[in-house]
Amino acid sequence: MSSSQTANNSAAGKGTKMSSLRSLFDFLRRQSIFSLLCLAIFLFLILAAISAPWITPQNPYDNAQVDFFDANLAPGTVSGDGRFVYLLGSDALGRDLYSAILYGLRTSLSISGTAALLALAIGTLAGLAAAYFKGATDMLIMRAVDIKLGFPTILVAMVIMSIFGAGYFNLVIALVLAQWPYYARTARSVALVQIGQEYIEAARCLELPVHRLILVHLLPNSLPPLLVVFTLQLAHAAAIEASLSFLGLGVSIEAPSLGLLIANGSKEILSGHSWQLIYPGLALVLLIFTVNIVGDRLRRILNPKERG
Amino acid sequence: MAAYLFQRLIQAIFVLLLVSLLIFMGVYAIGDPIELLVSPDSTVEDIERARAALGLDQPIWTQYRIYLVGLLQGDLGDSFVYNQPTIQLILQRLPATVELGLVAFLFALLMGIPLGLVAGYYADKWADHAIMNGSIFAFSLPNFWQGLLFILLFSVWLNWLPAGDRGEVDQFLGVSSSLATADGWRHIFLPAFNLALFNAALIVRLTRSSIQEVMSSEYIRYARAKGISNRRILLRHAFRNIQIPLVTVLGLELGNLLAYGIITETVFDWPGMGQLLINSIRLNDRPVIVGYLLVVVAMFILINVVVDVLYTLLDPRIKISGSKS
Amino acid sequence: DTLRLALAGEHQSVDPHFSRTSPNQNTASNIFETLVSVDEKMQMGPMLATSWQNINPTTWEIELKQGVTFHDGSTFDAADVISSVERIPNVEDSPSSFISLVSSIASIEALDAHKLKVTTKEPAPDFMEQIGGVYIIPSELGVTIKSADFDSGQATIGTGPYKFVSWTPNESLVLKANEQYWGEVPGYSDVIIRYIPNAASRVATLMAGDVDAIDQVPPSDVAVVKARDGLEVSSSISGRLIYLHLDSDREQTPFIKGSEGGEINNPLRDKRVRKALSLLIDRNRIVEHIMDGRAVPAGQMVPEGFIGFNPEIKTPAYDLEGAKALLTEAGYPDGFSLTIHGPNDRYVNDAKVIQALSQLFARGGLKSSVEAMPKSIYFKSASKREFSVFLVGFGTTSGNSSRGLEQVLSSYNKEAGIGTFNRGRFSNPAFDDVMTRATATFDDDEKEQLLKEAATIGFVEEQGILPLYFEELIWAHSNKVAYKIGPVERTLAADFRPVD
Amino acid sequence: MAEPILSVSGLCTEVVSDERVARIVRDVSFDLYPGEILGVVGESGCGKSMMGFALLNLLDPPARVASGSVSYAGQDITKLPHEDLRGIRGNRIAMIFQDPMVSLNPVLTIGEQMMEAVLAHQNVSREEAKARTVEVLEMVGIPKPAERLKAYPHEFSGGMRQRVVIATAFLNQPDIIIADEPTTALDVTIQAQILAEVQKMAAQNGTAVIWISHDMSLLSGLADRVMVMYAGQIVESGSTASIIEQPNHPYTRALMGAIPVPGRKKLEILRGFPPNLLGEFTGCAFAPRCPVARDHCEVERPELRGTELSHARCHYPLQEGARS
Amino acid sequence: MSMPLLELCNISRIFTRNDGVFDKLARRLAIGRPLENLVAVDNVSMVVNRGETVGIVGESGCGKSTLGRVAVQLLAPTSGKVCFEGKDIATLPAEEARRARFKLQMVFQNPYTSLNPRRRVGETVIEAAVAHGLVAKADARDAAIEAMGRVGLKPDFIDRFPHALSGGQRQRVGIARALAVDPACVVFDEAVAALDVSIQAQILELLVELRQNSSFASVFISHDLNVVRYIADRVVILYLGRVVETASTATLFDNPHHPYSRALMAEAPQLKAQKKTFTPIVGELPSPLSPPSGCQFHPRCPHAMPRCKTDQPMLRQLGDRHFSACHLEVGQGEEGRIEEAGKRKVVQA
Ligand SMILES: Nc1ncnc2c1ncn2[C@@H]1O[C@H](COP(=O)(O)OP(=O)(O)OP(=O)(O)O)[C@@H](O)[C@H]1O
Ligand SMILES: Nc1ncnc2c1ncn2[C@@H]1O[C@H](COP(=O)(O)OP(=O)(O)OP(=O)(O)O)[C@@H](O)[C@H]1O
Ligand SMILES: [Mg+2]
Ligand SMILES: [Mg+2]
Repeated sequence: MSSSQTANNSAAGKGTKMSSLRSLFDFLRRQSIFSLLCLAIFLFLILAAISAPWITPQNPYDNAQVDFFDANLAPGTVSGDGRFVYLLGSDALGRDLYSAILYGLRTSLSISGTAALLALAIGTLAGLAAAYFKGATDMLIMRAVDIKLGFPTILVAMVIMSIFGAGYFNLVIALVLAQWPYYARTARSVALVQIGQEYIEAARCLELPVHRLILVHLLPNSLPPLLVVFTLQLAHAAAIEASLSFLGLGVSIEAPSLGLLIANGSKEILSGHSWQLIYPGLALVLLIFTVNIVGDRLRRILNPKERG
Repeated sequence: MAAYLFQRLIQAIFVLLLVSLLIFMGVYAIGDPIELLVSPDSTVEDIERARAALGLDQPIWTQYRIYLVGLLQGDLGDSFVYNQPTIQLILQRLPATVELGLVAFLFALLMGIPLGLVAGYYADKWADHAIMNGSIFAFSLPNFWQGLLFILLFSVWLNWLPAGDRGEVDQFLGVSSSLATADGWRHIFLPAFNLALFNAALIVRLTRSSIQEVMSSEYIRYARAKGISNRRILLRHAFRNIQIPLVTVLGLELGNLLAYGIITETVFDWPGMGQLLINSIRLNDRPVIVGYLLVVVAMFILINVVVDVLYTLLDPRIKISGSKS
Repeated sequence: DTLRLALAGEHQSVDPHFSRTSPNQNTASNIFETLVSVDEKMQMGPMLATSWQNINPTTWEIELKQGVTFHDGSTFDAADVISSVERIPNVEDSPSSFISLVSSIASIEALDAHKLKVTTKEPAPDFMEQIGGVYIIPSELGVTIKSADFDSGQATIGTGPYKFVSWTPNESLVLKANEQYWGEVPGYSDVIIRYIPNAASRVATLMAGDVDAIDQVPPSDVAVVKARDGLEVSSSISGRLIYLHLDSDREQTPFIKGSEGGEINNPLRDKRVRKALSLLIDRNRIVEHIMDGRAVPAGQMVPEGFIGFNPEIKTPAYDLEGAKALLTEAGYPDGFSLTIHGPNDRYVNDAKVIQALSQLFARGGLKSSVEAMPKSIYFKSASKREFSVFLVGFGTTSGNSSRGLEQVLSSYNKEAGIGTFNRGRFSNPAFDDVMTRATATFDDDEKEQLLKEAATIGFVEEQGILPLYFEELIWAHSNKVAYKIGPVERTLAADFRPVD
Repeated sequence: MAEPILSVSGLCTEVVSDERVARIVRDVSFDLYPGEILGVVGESGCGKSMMGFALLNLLDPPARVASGSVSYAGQDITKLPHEDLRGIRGNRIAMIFQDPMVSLNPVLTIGEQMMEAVLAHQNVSREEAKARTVEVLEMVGIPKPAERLKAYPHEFSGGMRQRVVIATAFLNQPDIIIADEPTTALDVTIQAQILAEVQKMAAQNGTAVIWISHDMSLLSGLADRVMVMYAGQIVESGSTASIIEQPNHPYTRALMGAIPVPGRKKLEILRGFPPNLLGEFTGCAFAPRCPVARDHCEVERPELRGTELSHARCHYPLQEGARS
Repeated sequence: MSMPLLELCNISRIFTRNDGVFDKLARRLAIGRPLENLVAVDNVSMVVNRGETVGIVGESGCGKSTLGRVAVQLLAPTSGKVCFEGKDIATLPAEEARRARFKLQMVFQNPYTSLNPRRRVGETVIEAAVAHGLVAKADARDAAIEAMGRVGLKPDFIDRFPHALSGGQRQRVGIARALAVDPACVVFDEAVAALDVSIQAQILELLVELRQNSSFASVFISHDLNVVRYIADRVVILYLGRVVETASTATLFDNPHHPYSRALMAEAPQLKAQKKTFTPIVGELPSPLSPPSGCQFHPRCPHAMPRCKTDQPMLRQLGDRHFSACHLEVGQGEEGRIEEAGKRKVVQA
């Protein structure tokens, strides 16, 4: 930081930026078509979720726009008022499934994204604290982590949801509570390796302030494996969110996430409205799968030794 | 060893107490289940009477104390809804869950290990890529959706296999199990496969990465330099090593099977413990919720201990003593 | 031959006095009998009692049937009735006790082996309905026998058409025909009842041919079942009214805000607003689209055929303009915003219905949203009055509208046990007055008149609650069995007969 | 002089990654004679280990032998079918790896790992194999060897483990032992024990030893002959004494001049870096760093000069006599 | 003699296994593992004078790094005190102690892990000086260039990341980083051990040069006798956490007293054009967890006497600043000296 702020440095700075862009491009070129496709789909899904209000014919969360007279229409049917076509059909309440899926994606992504980010922040902080302060702090944090990790996330989330009750924020809280230990464990083990590294000792030897040591030296170097955990946990969060919503322990029925759409669709399984089950599920799988692939490739890149 | 077991015991008690307290309080916070239990035309006195009968009129701490005292005597309390001892309810449903879990476990192993070996052996070849991406796909499939699709496909459209329930049960090794009848097997196939797929994907990945890691390790190269046959290298040197990570993960898998079993049981209407939990949550049946979780927690702790012990048997480097070194 | 049934709800105990919830009574009704019978419209008829007489407001004489034997061969007589009545307060841990059925009894004595004399503490016009609901067990079992003894089969001895064989909780109940049954001989020698709570599985099990009949078919699956060769569907209207309850009492109510979101006074206190809401509800279309036609639009407490049904009250028709006019008249030309609450696992399509209602209200210019929650949380909150507009159902268990009107619409009075389910705290003195008289009279005709009058006040003049529809009870069965629909919410083995 | 027991000629290896080919070992040729201890010295990354592995065709993809031959007993090891190769590995040519901590399988007992090497090559009973194992363990100075057969590697110290590996190499009385820096991780006192063992082996059984190290001082006391490697090439080879006293190649001299020895006041400093191994060298690989390089060195590749036993790859060798 | 710059007095450092609550509980019930104490450094005293270079030699695990880390206050000693300019750092007020610690710097062994991979060379070098206000932020870049210049790094390295540097260059950055804060004493912990000889020579020469031009004292830790001999003025030999012998470099190498010192010197490879017969010290390195009684070297010592098993020898002064911890009298056991142990036989042609 301190030394590179002089004026004649800007050219060099630009140079590195250019070259980092190029190396990013180089790097992408070396990935398989399949991986790139997955990345593209993932980014596309995010984009679609964000722009849902502008690219859907209907706001399925707005009661004034949805008409249950149009319930259970097959894909391709024109809406009762003739305004648009139900591309992927309509659900049992007359919601346009295509719109509902994009809005649901939005809900799913925002819940799992918020939860994963919060868990990342909390878990990382806890993990770094455990690694840095050692002793009782470490023991307390890690015992909590151990206990949590003894149980599958879905179970923990289920129990928390059944106590807190359904709802957007409760879901986020449940996911955060269920997922922070993964980050804490990773952050701690990475930080322990980093703390053992001599550059941290050097920083201590140079009497750098603790916050500088943790934020400038420890954190950036502990981040890459945490990013991998982040992507994988993001996918996991999306899956868990969907599962909980499916069990009726998730979001509100009025703003259905993908999981709830599937749950609704599952009730129509015998009555022949199978599109209500299949399309939301496909969207969910596409989301989780592409995030997982991205995470997997990230992991391989960051840890070439373990190509699993 | 004694010290280790003692330590685990203390920890287990501590965790069980903590879980029981948290869940007890949590479920209390949701509310009492009286409204759901009484018949719709009950009068106010009826409701008060029922509340007193279940001890729900006591302050929460008194309730918890009574529960704890019972717990110390091995009594998990009676279900509000079923009017039966919780433990009996759980034990009644245990065989269904266990048989589903075991069959799924078997499926997962049968699918996972061979595929993992193939992928590991042909590392970075097309077979490997196909298997690995396939496994990512398999564990990206939300369990419940995949189960519903199975039902849609195999039960509704093709009408090959039944979609729910346990089918006919008969005595099998002393417990009533659907593994004893052909009909039972027809019923268990879809749910077990549904439950197994996710775990199979994990086993594939684990087997593959362990095999690959082991095969690229220095001691395998050294074994080759000694002129040992490939067969022996794979079956003795490599396999002996991957048993260790495999056992750990299989322990976790069992946990996963229990947890995801809840969803599979819901989807396929399998009358196991998971269904019991979900129903109890719906009905706010506190003794069953707390009891179920305590039993599950105890099972998890047991699995962990068994895994640890197996670990020491498999890995000569680790000795159980206080903590792993 | 064997009848194989799959039912949605499993009893908690085989003890007929354990709990009054529907599954318990269903099981009990297969094995045990009561003094009076009810039909599918809930109207009383003789059973173990052949006739009864109200000597004076507090004294009743009951004539019992002769020649009835229990499954163990002992004869049924007055002592068994007395013993059964006396056992009821001794049942432990009962979550839904039968005590209220016998609590009005001051004394009960046998005039002879088949004649009883009962005195009540206070005049009790519906006394026979009450005591008529007590299942009769042999006096030999005593008054302290435990519920567990019934579950094991040891004490499961009744006079009903079927005998108990075994019960495997969570799995099945096995019954055997009672060859000595005094009534019509049961159609099947053996019965296996399985319990499959999941509706889809239940339907699938039937379609796979694994069972002969199921209850509680989801309306949306009716078409599929009907389309299948060899399967039939039977249905009857239930006594359960699904209605919207409105907070019509408080100055401010938590879930109603102005059209711009600001605080406003509770508009539901104005009966014009309540009427307007009622007019916004297109009951026919809800029944058609959401319930797949498997419900009957409702405008009052009980359906036709029940005592208290007032044929003059028409089911309100959808009237958007009328509703808007009423709202404007009441001072809400721009409407207001409201949240409809409802359970999502209690009634058929409950969550869908509130969303459909929300859509309908939105058309009337209201800003409306919904919130559905599991019944475990929902009912407690509803009783604590945490909602403003919410969906509930009330199932009439007697053949008249009296209990429904009294518990749902009469002013809340905890001590008197009146208005227990009046969670909206509707209160109208005229209504209360009519109801007091209706419940006190021993004259059936007068009672019916008063109930009709009360219905007019409650549903036409005041619109205390918004009735939506009566649920239909739907069974599906193989065409090899014939099903005669029995009492409301019962699926009894004896009502099935083989088709030759 | 006797017939060479191992004859390497024109050995090249390469590593293929991302469409790029790194040529690690370049045109290595030498002969090895029975009973001889041949030292191979060079800086880290110059390709010593890879050459060692190539001799037994032990390279794993993406590394591979690109060309050249390694002939042992009239066969070219680089082209042998797998079964025949297996018969040679560990039997006629044994190898000792660099790191004693990772070359033993952690979950198999010492005894098993040693006995399997006997059983793989000799048609003997388990008892005999065991007896042989105990014998060699005794030889390398492991106390109470029979009891320690059941031990796992982690129960041994680093030095003992390396001695187990060395003992394993002795098991089948091989003709050749290839030792890849087996003492780098050890203390000098333990190192001395192992060196003593190897010396004895070579002297008593006539085993030829290829000892790879980056430590010239160590080789000076151990090896009969030393080959100096730089950037994958042998730049100089000769008897230990002559190399130390009269190095021919400037790199050899620099290498030794950098070692602090008693009485030396100033260390010789070599500037610059080893060349990129991706392409062909245009001139002498060492030219950019060579203190005595001339223009010519940059453009023409020097050939080996001298005899089979003693030669240098330099246009301007330091010793006049070596220039032909 | 003036006051020493840095003085370590009776330093001991014991590592205890980090136990959890449950371990402690189990031990109290006598079913857990017994407590294990590892004495990494045992009652070591040592003085570093201004401008002096002290070498510390010993085998792996003998406590060299621990001692070095105690010296620069990265580790707290279990007992004993570290005095800087005559003052016990532990008793100084916080601010003064911090300044004292700041005067003590360290250069680490591994050039690959001792630099933060995500910071540019310039930042790494000058960060501490800026953080402590030795250099104004505005001058940071120039100061970094100057500090790098001292260790022979060209200015264009300033914006590079460590991965673009060779091992030798990295080690230079590490040295520049330590010197940039103007330390009074620098501990070099195996600073050249991971480097190739040619790079090692560069760094050693750099150190010699720096030592001539600057005034800092240094402690040079190494397991390589030749390197220590080349660079140090005075040498301390450690065995299992204890000082066995210390003397000026010349005295020690010409006239070692302790059998362990002698063995070390005999077995350290020497660049000589003569083949040598290795005669190892018998026995294994003892585990520091259960060190031998008495003189810790006695199980491997060719001159061990009965009392060596029981009595721990104290450091005895043998000459001017020459101390040795051995029961042997001077001259006794001399027959086992270097010449004989390391005798070389001429290679037969
Ligand atoms: N599998 C591989 N993939 C890519 N490069 C490799 C591989 N194996 C070796 N190399 C490269 O080949 C070169 C020589 O490696 P080698 O291990 O033979 O060196 P060395 O001389 O033994 O060094 P050291 O003294 O450090 O052991 C190195 O630059 C190394 O990076
Ligand atoms: N943080 C620690 N916790 C426990 N034991 C330690 C710790 N640090 C060092 N030790 C132990 O203390 C002893 C001395 O270690 P130290 O690192 O000082 O040795 P060293 O002489 O520097 O060895 P090397 O030459 O391998 O660097 C060793 O046995 C080591 O295992
Ligand atoms: Mg090497
Ligand atoms: Mg060290």
